Amino acid sequence: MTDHFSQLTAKDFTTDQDIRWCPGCGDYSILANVQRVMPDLGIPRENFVFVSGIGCSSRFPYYMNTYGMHTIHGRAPAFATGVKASRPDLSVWVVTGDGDGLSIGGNHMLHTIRRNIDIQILLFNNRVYGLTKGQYSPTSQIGMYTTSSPDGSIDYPIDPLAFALGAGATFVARAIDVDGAHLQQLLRRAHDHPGTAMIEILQNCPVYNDNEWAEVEDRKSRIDAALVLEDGEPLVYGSEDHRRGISLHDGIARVIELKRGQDPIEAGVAVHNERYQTPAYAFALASLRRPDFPLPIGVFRAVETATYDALLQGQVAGAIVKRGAGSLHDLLHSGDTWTVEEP
Amino acid sequence: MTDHFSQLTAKDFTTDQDIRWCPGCGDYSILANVQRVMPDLGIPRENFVFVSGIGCSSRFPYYMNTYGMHTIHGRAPAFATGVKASRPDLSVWVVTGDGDGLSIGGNHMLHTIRRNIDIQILLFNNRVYGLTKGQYSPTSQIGMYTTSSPDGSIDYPIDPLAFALGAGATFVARAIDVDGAHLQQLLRRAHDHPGTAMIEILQNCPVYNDNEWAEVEDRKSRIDAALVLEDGEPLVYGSEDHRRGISLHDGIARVIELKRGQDPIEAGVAVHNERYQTPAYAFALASLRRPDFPLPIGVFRAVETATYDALLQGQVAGAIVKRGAGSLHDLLHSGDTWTVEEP
Amino acid sequence: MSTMSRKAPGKTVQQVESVAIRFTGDSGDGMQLTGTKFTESTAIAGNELSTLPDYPAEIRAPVGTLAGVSGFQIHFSSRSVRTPADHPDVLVAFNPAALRANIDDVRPSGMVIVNSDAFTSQSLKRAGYAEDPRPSLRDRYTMVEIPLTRLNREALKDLDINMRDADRCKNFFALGLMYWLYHRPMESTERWLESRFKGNVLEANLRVLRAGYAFGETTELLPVSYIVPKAKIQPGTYRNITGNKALAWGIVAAGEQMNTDVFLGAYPITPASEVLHEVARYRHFGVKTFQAEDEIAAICAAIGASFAGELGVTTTSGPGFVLKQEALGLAVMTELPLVVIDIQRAGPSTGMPTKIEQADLMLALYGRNSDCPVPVIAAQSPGDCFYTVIEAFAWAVKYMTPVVVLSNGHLANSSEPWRIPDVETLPRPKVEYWKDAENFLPYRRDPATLARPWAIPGTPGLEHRIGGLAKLNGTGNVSYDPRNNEEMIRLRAEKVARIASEIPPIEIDGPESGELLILGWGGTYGAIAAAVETARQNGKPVSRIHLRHLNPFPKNLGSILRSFDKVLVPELNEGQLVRLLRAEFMVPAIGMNKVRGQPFLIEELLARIDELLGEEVSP
Amino acid sequence: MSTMSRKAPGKTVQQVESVAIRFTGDSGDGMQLTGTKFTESTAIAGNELSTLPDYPAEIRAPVGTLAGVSGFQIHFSSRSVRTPADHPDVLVAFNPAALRANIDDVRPSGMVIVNSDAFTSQSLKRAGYAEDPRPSLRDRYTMVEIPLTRLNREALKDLDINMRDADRCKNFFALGLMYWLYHRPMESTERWLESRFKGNVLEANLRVLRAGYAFGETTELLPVSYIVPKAKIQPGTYRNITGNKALAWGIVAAGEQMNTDVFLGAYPITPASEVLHEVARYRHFGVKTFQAEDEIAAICAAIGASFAGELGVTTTSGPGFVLKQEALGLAVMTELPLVVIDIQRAGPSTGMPTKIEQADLMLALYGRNSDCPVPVIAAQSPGDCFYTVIEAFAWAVKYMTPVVVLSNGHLANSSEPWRIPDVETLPRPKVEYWKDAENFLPYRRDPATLARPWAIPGTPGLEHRIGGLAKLNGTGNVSYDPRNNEEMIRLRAEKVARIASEIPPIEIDGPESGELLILGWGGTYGAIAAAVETARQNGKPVSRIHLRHLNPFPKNLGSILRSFDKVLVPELNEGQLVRLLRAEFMVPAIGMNKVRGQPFLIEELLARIDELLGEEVSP
Ligand SMILES: Cc1ncc(C[n+]2csc(CCOP(=O)(O)OP(=O)(O)O)c2C)c(N)n1
Ligand SMILES: Cc1ncc(C[n+]2csc(CCOP(=O)(O)OP(=O)(O)O)c2C)c(N)n1
Ligand code: SF4
Ligand code: SF4
Ligand SMILES: [Mg+2]
Ligand SMILES: [Mg+2]
Repeated sequence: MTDHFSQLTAKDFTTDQDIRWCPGCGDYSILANVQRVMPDLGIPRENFVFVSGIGCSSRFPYYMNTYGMHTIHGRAPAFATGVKASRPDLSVWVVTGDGDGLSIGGNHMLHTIRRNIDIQILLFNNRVYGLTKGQYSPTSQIGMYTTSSPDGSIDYPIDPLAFALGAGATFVARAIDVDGAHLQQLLRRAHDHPGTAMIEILQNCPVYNDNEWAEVEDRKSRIDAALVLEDGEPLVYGSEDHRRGISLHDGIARVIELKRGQDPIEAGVAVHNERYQTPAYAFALASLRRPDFPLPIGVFRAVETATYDALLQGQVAGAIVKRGAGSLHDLLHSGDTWTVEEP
Repeated sequence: MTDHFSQLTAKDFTTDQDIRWCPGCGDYSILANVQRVMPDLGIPRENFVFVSGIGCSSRFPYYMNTYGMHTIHGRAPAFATGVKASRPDLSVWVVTGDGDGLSIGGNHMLHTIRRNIDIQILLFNNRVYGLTKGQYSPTSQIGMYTTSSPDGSIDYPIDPLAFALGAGATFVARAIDVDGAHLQQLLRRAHDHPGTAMIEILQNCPVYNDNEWAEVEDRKSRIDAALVLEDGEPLVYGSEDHRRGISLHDGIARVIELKRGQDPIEAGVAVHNERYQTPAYAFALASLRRPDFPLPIGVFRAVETATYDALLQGQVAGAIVKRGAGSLHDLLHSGDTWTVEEP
Repeated sequence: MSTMSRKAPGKTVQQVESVAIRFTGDSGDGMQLTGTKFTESTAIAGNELSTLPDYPAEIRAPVGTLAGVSGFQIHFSSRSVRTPADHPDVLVAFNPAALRANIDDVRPSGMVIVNSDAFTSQSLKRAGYAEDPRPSLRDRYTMVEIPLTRLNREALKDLDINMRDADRCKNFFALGLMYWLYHRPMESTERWLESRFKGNVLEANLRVLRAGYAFGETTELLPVSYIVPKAKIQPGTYRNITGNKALAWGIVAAGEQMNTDVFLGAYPITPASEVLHEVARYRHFGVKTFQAEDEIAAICAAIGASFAGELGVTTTSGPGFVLKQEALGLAVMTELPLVVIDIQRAGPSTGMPTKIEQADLMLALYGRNSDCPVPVIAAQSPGDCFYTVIEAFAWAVKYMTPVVVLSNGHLANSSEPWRIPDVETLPRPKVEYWKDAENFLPYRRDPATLARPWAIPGTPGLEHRIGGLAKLNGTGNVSYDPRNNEEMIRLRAEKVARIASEIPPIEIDGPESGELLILGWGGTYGAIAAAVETARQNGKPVSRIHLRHLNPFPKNLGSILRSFDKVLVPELNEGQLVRLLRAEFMVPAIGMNKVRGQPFLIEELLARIDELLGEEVSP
Repeated sequence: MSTMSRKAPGKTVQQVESVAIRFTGDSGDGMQLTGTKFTESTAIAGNELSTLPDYPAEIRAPVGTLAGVSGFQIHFSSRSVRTPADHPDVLVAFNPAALRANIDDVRPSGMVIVNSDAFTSQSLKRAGYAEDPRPSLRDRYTMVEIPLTRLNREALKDLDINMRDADRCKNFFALGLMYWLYHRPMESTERWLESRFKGNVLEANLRVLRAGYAFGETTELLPVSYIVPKAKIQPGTYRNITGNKALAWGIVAAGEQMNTDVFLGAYPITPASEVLHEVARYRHFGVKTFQAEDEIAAICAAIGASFAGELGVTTTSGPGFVLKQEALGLAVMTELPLVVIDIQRAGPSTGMPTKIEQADLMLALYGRNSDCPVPVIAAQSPGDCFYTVIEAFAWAVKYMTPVVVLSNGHLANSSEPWRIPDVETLPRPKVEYWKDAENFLPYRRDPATLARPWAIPGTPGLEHRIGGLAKLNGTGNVSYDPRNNEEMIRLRAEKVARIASEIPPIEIDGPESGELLILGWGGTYGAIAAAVETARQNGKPVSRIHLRHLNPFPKNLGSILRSFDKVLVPELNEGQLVRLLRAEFMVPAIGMNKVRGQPFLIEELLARIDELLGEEVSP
């Protein structure tokens, strides 16, 4: 490999294709931040593969000047699995939406995550089907009025992170489309994580579901609405005047109001730890719901365990050590054979 | 409806079809117990519908003298959704396996559970594909040697209940094929629960994965290996000589050794509560793994909230109240029309 | 203000038979609405008409680019109208991109009305024009360059409304102008505005609509206005209807006419989503819609509902139809009534989802493992979608079989005036559930139709199990008996074949035998009928038949085919029906194929007809 | 003990040309093993042979029932053998159920060897016999009633082994007996036992095997033993191989010969699972297997691997093949190499999964939305599966296209002696990734093959995006250009059509023209070849061709078809290839169809041939 990548910039990751998103779409900010992070990852451009399904979000690969596959609806994780399992040297990124990844594609998401294959999954959650013009999605709030739910949706939403943790995810995180610095940080963390790293990116769709995430997108209200997770730090949020913390017992979360200057840990506030072996702690965080609780942002869980691709390569290598590199001649002649001589 | 069902017995639920399971299969016990429970549910036989996918377990409907659909692989929850959403008067039971329900069918399982449609799902978990002759399944332990994993499986398993809770399940429980009394009790609870009730039934497959659940199937070892959940009771298990309890903080479980006569609650043992609004508590229980922890058995979670079928019927009824029963003539003439007179 | 106070001083009025107008602009310019309103007025004015909306593939492509151009074409006439016309007589272009994307379609020396305010250097660049195209176009077209933006703002200058909102009205200025130009009544549009808006927005729209009209009366740019006399139209009450709306209403109507609740399972996909949207509005008809997690769940739930006794139906388009095939096979095997509607789009794979094709016929017939026949009906016009659905449900229930309905993106989105049927005269297919426990067998067959009984849960004594494994005829028990398996496969095929007795003999448009027969199917009806009409007017010996029933075929099809020297089968695919006909009837039918995402042009068909009539009959 | 120390006193030896034996018993009785071992010995003895295992559908049906009967048929001869034979000459039945399930197939007055100990009243009842059938059978068959259970126990009485284990050996007693009866060498079986077992179990099996042999030498029940002389077999080293094993090895071989790693994505399904199992054993060839969550993920992962530069392949059967169609469409659109193997089974829907059909041809050709052509090859014998896979990969890589391989449950499980090819002589199809960044375009086409370049990640300067949306030829950018879309659809079709140049002209077995041509495809090769051979021996003017290439067809197919008055197309489906031929070549080919889950019988084919030769030629 050449090391020309050291001089790459975000611009090198831009294609000449006209971008087909609506003005104001959150996808623009995500794209810009992904393009900004790529050059820092120490990987030659030709070793990146972006894989997507179908949806507005899934147009992403067309705008990334890397290798890319814009596939079929819901199946991106399965394609990505094939890419990574056959070529662990590649850096493989899945871009998907709440419909693509969690409606038709929920099963591939589930199994990809549980296998812990070493890819990054960016789930753009705008809580709506953008490309097909505004039907409710599996993350839409109950009661949402859309073209397909004129009387209000009656489907309870899935939380993408609770779902991922239910599948045993080793890395889950949540980011906000417009908070570029934080998003970039999580993208780097996801890349560094060995195993499936899933980031839910809260994304605004100004056309079909405007302001769905306004509370946390807005810098002001974010202070009270979001809980920024920092490894080793107590679960504290809110402005200086109104600091609060979260305690967790028996999986039950409570908000603890903190007095000015009070030590949160002494007050019973839990301390964030990304590396608990059990996913139960991260699941408790993922179960926090507005408006009673703040929305946690950041890395919920990051535990290391062997990846599917490494185990697979290991079996191949191990088999060669144990049995020797395969010989087709020997294979064909294995077991019982008999020879008919020239008459 | 007639009330002739009051005299029904298990035999009335038996068909004349030869049973096609292997001798010693755990499915026999499950079938017998389901047949025993049916007559007690106060429902006429003709109002039961059993729906299954494909697998050994999915043969179940052929042996139940009710209405039944043996469908295609993985899709039973979707068929059941159609049955129940159109006919909420029916008692709809899905029978599925770990492969049928969690491999190919994981997505339908996920969405059926999150919609909370009022059906019962019995997931026969033998941690193997029985019908196709013994490949590892999504619940098989890593390293399992099977026909399709001659070097050992490299897939991390899914826990069916953690998965269900990640989908927001309102009722999840775990039973053992051979513990008939307990299984019957859970079947009744599942039936009574409004919403999707999912029971994982640990099932032995003597042919392809014998003794997978021996620890908890065996009455003796069960005492130490299983934690029997009872609502309102502390999480205590083990024999009289060696009682232990489980504490849960920050989602982190610990085993507490109890002295003879010691009050578990005072010792910090958590008290079981099926009705916590957050699924985080039940998820913590579902995350307990052998051999460090006992395997919880019983009802993990049972919370009530409106069901999909009720909400749907409600919308139909509400629409009729609001707009009047539809008139086709009016519909066809709605909006702009114009009339061309006889010339 | 009455639209009938006509004839401004110094202006000429001219009578014409037919006009085709294409409204084009950026997708934010409201072209679809403009077209729809013009269509309504035209219908009320008593013309025959046909329309074609053309959306950009993207939700919101960048303003002013080619990708963002949206169009709406209407063809109206005092005679019969079959298609939106190959080439518009008038192009209205709101910006340079719209001009560039459409100008090549305009008929030579046609009228081109542009918003001259929009021809800034920036927007020319966005449209990809190196220089202003207008000078060179002036030779080839009647260019009418109107400062639309300014005139529109002018009309609103004393209203308390910001400029952006003001500018958004300019499509209604243009609409008013076109109403003047073609002597259309304006009341229905005014009424619609009043029902939709209020306050300043209403006022603004009304004002610019009238200002546009008034501008027409006074401007010297348009010295002539046109009258298109009323057409001879069958008496009755009419409305405009798109194919998708007609499908949705057909679904609702089936439930009403069959007195059985409908259950629609669907997953959104272009261009089928609107059917789901529309049906979802009719819960008060007892109709239930279920937005499933994917196409597979959608059909499975519909089958579940059918088993439970409702009218199960699922709607989708190409890729989604592929995903439904395994479950459709189960519906065939379990012999449950079900309607599967595929609104074909341009493929293969994701292809061009907003574009037009009719290439899923083979998929409908053969998309499943093993021999697994289903009846297939294809709608031939937007309004026909309504009847097609009812027909499909009637077959499904009478023969206990899934039925496939094919529409396409063209029918789905284009609209036509539709004579509203009298509900009393609509068919009322019977739904009869089996009740008799004594004489019940799940696969007991009706001797006439070969249908098995529809025995629904809740009926005492009919408890039974169905499934995808081979089943014994009669009892329905699982059976691997070889002869029974063959018998069941043939019974299912024979059942589908017997549906032919429901199909009226196909009628020939033109002589009953001769040199050339044109055979179309589904959504190409309009173009082919128009072409054949024209050809015959030009004295060409051409006959025409049109197939709505693709499986089984109408009984007299073979004999018709054999009555002609040549059979031409135009299809928007690479030759699907033509292969079926050749295989079935051993007639050397000739394909005419187009897969450009666009409908046939009448001129293309005419050219091919001429060619074939010139040729020797091939041996 | 040498098997050649023959001719016991008082016994006759008779020479015969061919024998077909069917071993049958409960699925716990080890019939498959017995049959396999007999097959091996027979192969070593130098006969031509063909075998057919027949498993029960259930894993473990109740002991002694019809549902639990398992069978294995072997047909061996000193002449050429094409099929396992319509009717066995000898039936070995371990219990009444096995007798009942198989007796009707035995040829009149054939030999029936039963375990008389198994005819208890209880087991007769389990088998559904009202009374002992043996008395009535004695008139029609040569009944050989042997107290197998007792003899077997006897042989083991001084061994420290429990009765259950002892009884489980009795299939080897029977095997020993059959070795004696047909003068088979026993060493290979002994060697196999020694490699598999040890201690008492080994000892027990060896003892009963020899005891069975010895019993043959002494018993008066069998006065005659038979010699089937060696066949004239092409020199070389042979082995037995089933179709599934040959497929698996073909996959491994493709990777070796093309010097590229293989990636197999699969989801278990009968009868395809063994291919996954077998390939999974060869990680040391660099072959990766991925057991996916479903068939869709399996093919998608394989496509991902292809994009990444490996040889992507996916294996499945009917219902799973249906599920793969959407992704297969994407592979067509993205023009990636991929091999999709469908091991057809009896349908429709779940159907009879363990039974035989060849009814997924239409699905392979037309199972996708829109026009989406893929090449299709069908293997014609177990050993041919090996070459078919390599051929498919060669096409896939050379033409950058997915290729479908059709096998079926019959080929999958039956075995034939297979001459092991010399690895040096196997084809070595070239794999060349594009490297040249200067001249790269994702859809730049090779002028000869029309293939686009295979440009894999990791290659600097070739970064590009592929996908399912319509793409501009050359750049591969998303394009809705109408003419480009049509051009691309036709280029893809033309690319598939050009593969015809890879296909050798089809050879006619028999006269080059005449009254009747029999045309078969895929797995019916054996039966049809045998029937035509027999027919010609009987002086009938019949020719035969067999198609392995279903799309494109061999170039000379049309002219061959036109050289015969009648063309008969026997298929294990309701007439799929016959429709294709009629449509393509306008020849009135006649279908012969069977959908009973069973292969064609030679006698069925002969009867139809006679019928057709008796008929007038239809106009
Ligand atoms: C098989 C199939 N079914 C349905 C569709 C239609 N479809 C395309 S994108 C989409 C939903 C996209 O939603 P999401 O993933 O949330 O993406 P967004 O557009 O919101 O970014 C659907 C239903 C399709 N392309 N293919
Ligand atoms: C579409 C499809 N794919 C694959 C199969 C094959 N198949 C049948 S059952 C089964 C797995 C069954 O496993 P599980 O659900 O655990 O049931 P069990 O037999 O263990 O009870 C598979 C892979 C099928 N019938 N259909
Ligand atoms: S529809 Fe929504 S998600 Fe899609 S591009 Fe537009 S704003 Fe973005
Ligand atoms: S294979 Fe296993 S699960 Fe299936 S019937 Fe036999 S014992 Fe039961
Ligand atoms: Mg979305
Ligand atoms: Mg299982």
